[in-house]
Amino acid sequence: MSSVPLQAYLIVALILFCIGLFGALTKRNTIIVLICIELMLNAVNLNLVAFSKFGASANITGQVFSLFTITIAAAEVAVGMAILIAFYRNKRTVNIDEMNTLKE
Amino acid sequence: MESLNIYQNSYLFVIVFLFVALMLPIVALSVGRLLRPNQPTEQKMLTYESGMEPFQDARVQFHVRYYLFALLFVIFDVETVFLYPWAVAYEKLGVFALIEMLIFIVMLFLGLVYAWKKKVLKWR
Amino acid sequence: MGLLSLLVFSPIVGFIILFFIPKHDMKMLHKIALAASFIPFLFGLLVFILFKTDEIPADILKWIEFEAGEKSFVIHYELAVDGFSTILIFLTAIIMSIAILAGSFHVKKDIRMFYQLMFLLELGVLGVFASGNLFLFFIFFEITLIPMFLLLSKWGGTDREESAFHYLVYNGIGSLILLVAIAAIFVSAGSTNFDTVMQHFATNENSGLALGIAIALLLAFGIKLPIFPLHSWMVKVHVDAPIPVVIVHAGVLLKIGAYGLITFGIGFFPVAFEKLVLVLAILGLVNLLYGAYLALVQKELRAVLAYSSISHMGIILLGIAALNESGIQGAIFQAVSHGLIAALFFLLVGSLANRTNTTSLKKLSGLARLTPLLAGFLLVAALAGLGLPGMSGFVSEFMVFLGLFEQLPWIGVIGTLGLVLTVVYMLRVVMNMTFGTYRNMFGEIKDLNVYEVVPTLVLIICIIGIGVFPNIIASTIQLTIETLRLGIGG
Amino acid sequence: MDLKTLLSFEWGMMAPEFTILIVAVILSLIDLFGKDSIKKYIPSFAVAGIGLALIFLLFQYGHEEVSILYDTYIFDSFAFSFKFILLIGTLLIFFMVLSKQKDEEITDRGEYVYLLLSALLGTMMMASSGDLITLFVGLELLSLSSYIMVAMRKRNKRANEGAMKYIINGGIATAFTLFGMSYIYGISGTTKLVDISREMSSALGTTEPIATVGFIILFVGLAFKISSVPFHMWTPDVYEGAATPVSAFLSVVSKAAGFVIIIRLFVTIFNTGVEGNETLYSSMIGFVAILAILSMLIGNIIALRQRNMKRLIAYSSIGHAGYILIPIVSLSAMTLENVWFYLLAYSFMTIGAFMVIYILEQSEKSEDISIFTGLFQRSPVLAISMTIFLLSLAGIPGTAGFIGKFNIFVGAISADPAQYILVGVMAVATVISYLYYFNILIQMFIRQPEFEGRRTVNKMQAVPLIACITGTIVLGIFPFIALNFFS
Amino acid sequence: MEWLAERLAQAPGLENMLYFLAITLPLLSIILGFVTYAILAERKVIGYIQLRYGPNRVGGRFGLLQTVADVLKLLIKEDTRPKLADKPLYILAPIIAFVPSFAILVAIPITETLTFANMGVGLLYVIAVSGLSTIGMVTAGWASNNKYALMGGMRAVAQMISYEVPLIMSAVGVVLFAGSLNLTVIVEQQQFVPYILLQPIGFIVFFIAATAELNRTPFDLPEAESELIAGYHVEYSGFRWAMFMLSEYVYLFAMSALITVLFLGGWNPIIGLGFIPDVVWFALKFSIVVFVFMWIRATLPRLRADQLMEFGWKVLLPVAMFNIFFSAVLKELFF
Repeated sequence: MSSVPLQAYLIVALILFCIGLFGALTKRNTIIVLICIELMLNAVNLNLVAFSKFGASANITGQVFSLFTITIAAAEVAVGMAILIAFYRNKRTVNIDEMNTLKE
Repeated sequence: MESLNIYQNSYLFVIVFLFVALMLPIVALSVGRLLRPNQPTEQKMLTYESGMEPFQDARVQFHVRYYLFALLFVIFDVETVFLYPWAVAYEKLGVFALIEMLIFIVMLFLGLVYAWKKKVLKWR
Repeated sequence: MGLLSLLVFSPIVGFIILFFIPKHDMKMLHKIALAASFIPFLFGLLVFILFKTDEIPADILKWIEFEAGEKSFVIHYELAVDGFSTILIFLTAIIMSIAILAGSFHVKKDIRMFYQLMFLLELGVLGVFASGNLFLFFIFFEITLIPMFLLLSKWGGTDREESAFHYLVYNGIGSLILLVAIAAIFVSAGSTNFDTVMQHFATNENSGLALGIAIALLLAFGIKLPIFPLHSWMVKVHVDAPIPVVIVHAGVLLKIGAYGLITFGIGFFPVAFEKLVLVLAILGLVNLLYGAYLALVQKELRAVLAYSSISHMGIILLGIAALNESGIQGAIFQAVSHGLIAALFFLLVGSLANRTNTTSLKKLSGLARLTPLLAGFLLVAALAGLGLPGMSGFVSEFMVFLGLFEQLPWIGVIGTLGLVLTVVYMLRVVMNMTFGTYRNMFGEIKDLNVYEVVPTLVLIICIIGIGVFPNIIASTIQLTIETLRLGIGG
Repeated sequence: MDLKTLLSFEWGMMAPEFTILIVAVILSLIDLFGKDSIKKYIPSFAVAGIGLALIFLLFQYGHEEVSILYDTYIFDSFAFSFKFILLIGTLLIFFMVLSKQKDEEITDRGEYVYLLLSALLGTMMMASSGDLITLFVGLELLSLSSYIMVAMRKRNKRANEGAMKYIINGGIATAFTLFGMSYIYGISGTTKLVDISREMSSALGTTEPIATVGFIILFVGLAFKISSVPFHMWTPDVYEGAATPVSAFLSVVSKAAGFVIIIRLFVTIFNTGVEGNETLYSSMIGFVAILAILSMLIGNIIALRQRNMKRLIAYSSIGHAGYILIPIVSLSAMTLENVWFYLLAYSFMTIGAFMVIYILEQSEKSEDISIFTGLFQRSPVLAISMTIFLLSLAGIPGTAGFIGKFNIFVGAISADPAQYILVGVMAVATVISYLYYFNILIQMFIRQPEFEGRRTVNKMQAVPLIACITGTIVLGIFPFIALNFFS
Repeated sequence: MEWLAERLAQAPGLENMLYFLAITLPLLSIILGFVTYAILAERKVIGYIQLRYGPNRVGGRFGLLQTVADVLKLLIKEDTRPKLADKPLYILAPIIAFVPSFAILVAIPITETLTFANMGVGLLYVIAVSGLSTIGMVTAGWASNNKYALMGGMRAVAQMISYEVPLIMSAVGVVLFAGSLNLTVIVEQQQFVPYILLQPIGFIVFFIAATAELNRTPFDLPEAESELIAGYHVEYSGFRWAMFMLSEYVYLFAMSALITVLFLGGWNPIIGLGFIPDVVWFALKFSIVVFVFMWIRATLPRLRADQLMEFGWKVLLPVAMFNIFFSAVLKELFF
């Protein structure tokens, strides 16, 4: 069980980030979009922790940063959900395609 | 080196536990398949509704209070993320950490009071 | 506060006083506006006379300062005049008063706002001619944009909004090119003062930058002048704008282009302009011939005059292209003279249109029978326009071609063709209108009244005065020409 | 850290921030427990709080550079001057909020106020933080508060929709920002800006590709905040959906904060190189320049087609973001000054324009451009104020907008190398913008009114209007006041 | 058990994995045995408290084989699945519910040597993983496509997340005193004084919250027979249902063990009684906790839904917050 190189973590994080971005841009259901954004933020966490552990100059700061990221991600989801509820109350849908009242 | 081994072994152990925990239901259910009868009828497959004929879709809209509590949970649960590192490192940090965390907890409490006052905590 | 500041900001008086006049009291508004328009006129006259006797002190105040590292850029609030601008200021003052007088015949709705905008316009134009640095020049240059836009879009003809936007886009592009050029000059010279800039570019040989700025200036002022491919807005304005606005526009605003080209273009970048001489000459030629040709085939009187303006501007360009003393002198003369002639023409066309409700050349003929005075004045204007000796137009054209033959004889030869064309279209239009067969289409119409005759006469006197005593102007602009000639090296 | 080091810090430098924080907390308590008679005054208290913070800030004028909490909080002239804009902008927006006594749509007036305050706190933290983490926390404090403020009109479908789009786009942008930050952290091993810039200045070697990727991703995330093309999609929808003061806040304070963070990060981190070496920033400048060009052109061109006033201003604000990017591209000694001045001018004129729209929107119940028809007859005061703001936005001399534009021109041309292309594009974009700004002038002065009756401006509405007009004109005629203040 | 510690110190590899498997399987049977007899014990205890006999037919006087018979019955019972149910989720739900409750056990140190995973973040692991079992319940409720099930599932989620917050917060006090998240270290710190004495408030909050987390009376609303038939697992039958039951009791085991470790000093003997082996001490304390849980179940009535939620947020959470602050001050002043 040799230790995993830094690059592997970075690549996994990058893949996660891209999956999240893809989902956030293409999915119809707003909740799934919010989850995809979470995925992107978690990719960041992975990056931070990987750098913090295996980076060129490893130190604890990355982990602290990731704590903040987690918290703020949670707050973002909370606000997102709240807005989604308000939206749902008015329009009875969570579908992103229905957001078309505002036109160019 | 030893501590690293313990560290890695611990997680190996976790994997083993997860594996066993997964296998138990699978094995039990597979074995059970050989033992138990299987004669599904229309009536048996009907959704249970206290003996009445089921009506309407069961997937009713959840009451909004569930979401409110979910939001509260998300916020408070995550804020505790800060409490654990603080508690672990408290001895090394001293008075400053105490004051800082005091402010933090007061803010957190204010948030709770806010929710309380806005009648979010009421199970309506 | 110096004399020049008083001059430039004197139209504000009219602007403010008009606020206190009730909106619907038309007569009162006319009177007050006319009276107020004499304030800048008097100041203009004072400046003109004082300039003859002694130098007018520039108004200078430190205004803006940029600190950029080791460099520090300072912009002053400074007003200063030279000969050329003195004449243009005086011209502006005269034409403005006439335009405001004409307003009382031609403007029917929202008169108060109309006059106020006219005063704002006057402020801008006076500021343009009196500014002592490029920055201030630009500010006033832009200030003319807004009242013109509103005047066009509110009181104009049928396509007024479209014309207004045409005006806005073309002049907007021009002014922004100018702004970029000014910024470049500013960065390079560290100041926008005319003399400083001139000296800076005379000593510092950065030919690439100078050429670039020169082209930018040519574009910016070329739109204003206008030069051939950039002229379409000007025709629209001349056709659609209300008569007083056209008078100001053709009489004064177009001259900003000439003023800019001569003072900044040749003044600051003589060397760069020498490289552009051929371009300028060809453009001028195209303007002259193309304008004259189109004027020949127009069916609308106002369109004819619009193209004739383009044609006349070609003469200015040719004068600049000559790049020698008499050429530039001719160009300046042409600027002044065209201002007077165009104002005269449009004043008369306005009176005509008021009476006949049309400016279509097909319908207008034989007016001499009905309105002899109007027809007579129109003939005078046409003669002035085609450059009859003894009138201002002749002097300018003569000097331009004198300069041109010296430098670019072939261009001069072709250019004379344009003069011939001018004679043809001017006479075609006016002769038919005045002495053509009389058809009783308009019923009883009165001849010019005294309020129309007086300004007409003033303009005609000026035109003939310059024609007979060109020295009135020549002596004033002597110093300007000297300075410019130093730069050209001729 | 013991008490002694703790007390050795100059906490006084954080007085403005503390003021805002304390006021926000107190107001939230008042909102929770106060009687209705006191609650009425919450916005006024907030104004007083911001005023106090502004006074504290002004006391720090000319104070030497200080950094406390181990470089996490920096006070320098940059922070000072941008905080000034942030406070002034928010103050004006509070006057806007105050001008409408009763709001049918926003029932939670208390939240509205202290969310604005917390957003302001976030921006101020961003202005003077010297650490990626606090920078990020400040950014999110701003973002989260803004999301909620946009959604404040709960029953309004457009508001819900705008807020939803905002949070989705904002979330993605946050993720981008963080991803970029994580790479920067990975390369430099620290989150302190000072240390990062030191690390970045040494030869990057093999990590240069990662630094480049980090730079681009980070910039993409932040470009969202200043709504630069192609990350502008949310802007018109959100501005239209949000209550007008919130739109004004987003377009002024939030955008200013975006520029603050961009300057802090990019100019300090990436622009320090070894002597004679090309810095990462200067090699990436083309990327930023393209964003600036696209923003200027697309923002202004799409604005031509808008009939909804808030959308129109939204697109115009995209264009203005492009203008402000120019000094950032053409780095020179004047960059900061230009950005600062333009933002200050921009805040006066944009808030003013929003204020006029706000007043008309209340009386006509519409946001269509037709609310301006015949305004000069119905309310000359409003028409003339709007004219001033529009002329300033268009950059006509005599107004602050012109001086701002001229500064940018001068800065871009005096930069090395001179950015003639950017300047040219900016000139073209400005001409395009003339079309829609002057179209509003035509509506006001030429067209016949589509709405009946005269419109008056009451005292509370006059306050922000007068303030904005004064700001626009004074900065236009006496720009040296602000310029001297800056330097 | 010394060899386990040695094994843990060796380099990880496939060999180790097999060893671990060899330990895990007996543990699993122990757990299953515990569940079997815990159910029986619960029935007996409640019976005696309520002056009944409880099961006494199968397996002698004490009904020792009663649960075994029940399990056998469940194994051969027909497995029905509603037609409208969401098939994959329906099948997955019991597994999701069971896996985390079993996976918690890995982190709990039973004695100094009988420690499976000696993780630095043991407590965090326990708390994080235990939160996952909620997902199993809500999945079951959703997948059944039954109104009662759905409501039961939702209630279960609402309740469990509400009480998770005070649960986590009350544990902060312990972490504060121990200065570590490692459960072994926490136990070692309690060599002389168990934390129940230093953290009485924390203990009470933790205990109440744990009761709610376990969905046990008085917090058993998700499975309230009289209101919701049986809550989220109403549609389940046969061994699938048994999995839910199993996970509930395994979770009970885990929680009791955790309480033992955090507050009761784990394997540490009462001073002076060190001659009794560690395992016995642990078992003893553990049994007491389990008994108390049963006792409470037998004694208290069920709460109303609104009382339940408001108690969690308005009483437990503020108290837990206060406890953190109080503990911090205490620690600052006296330690």
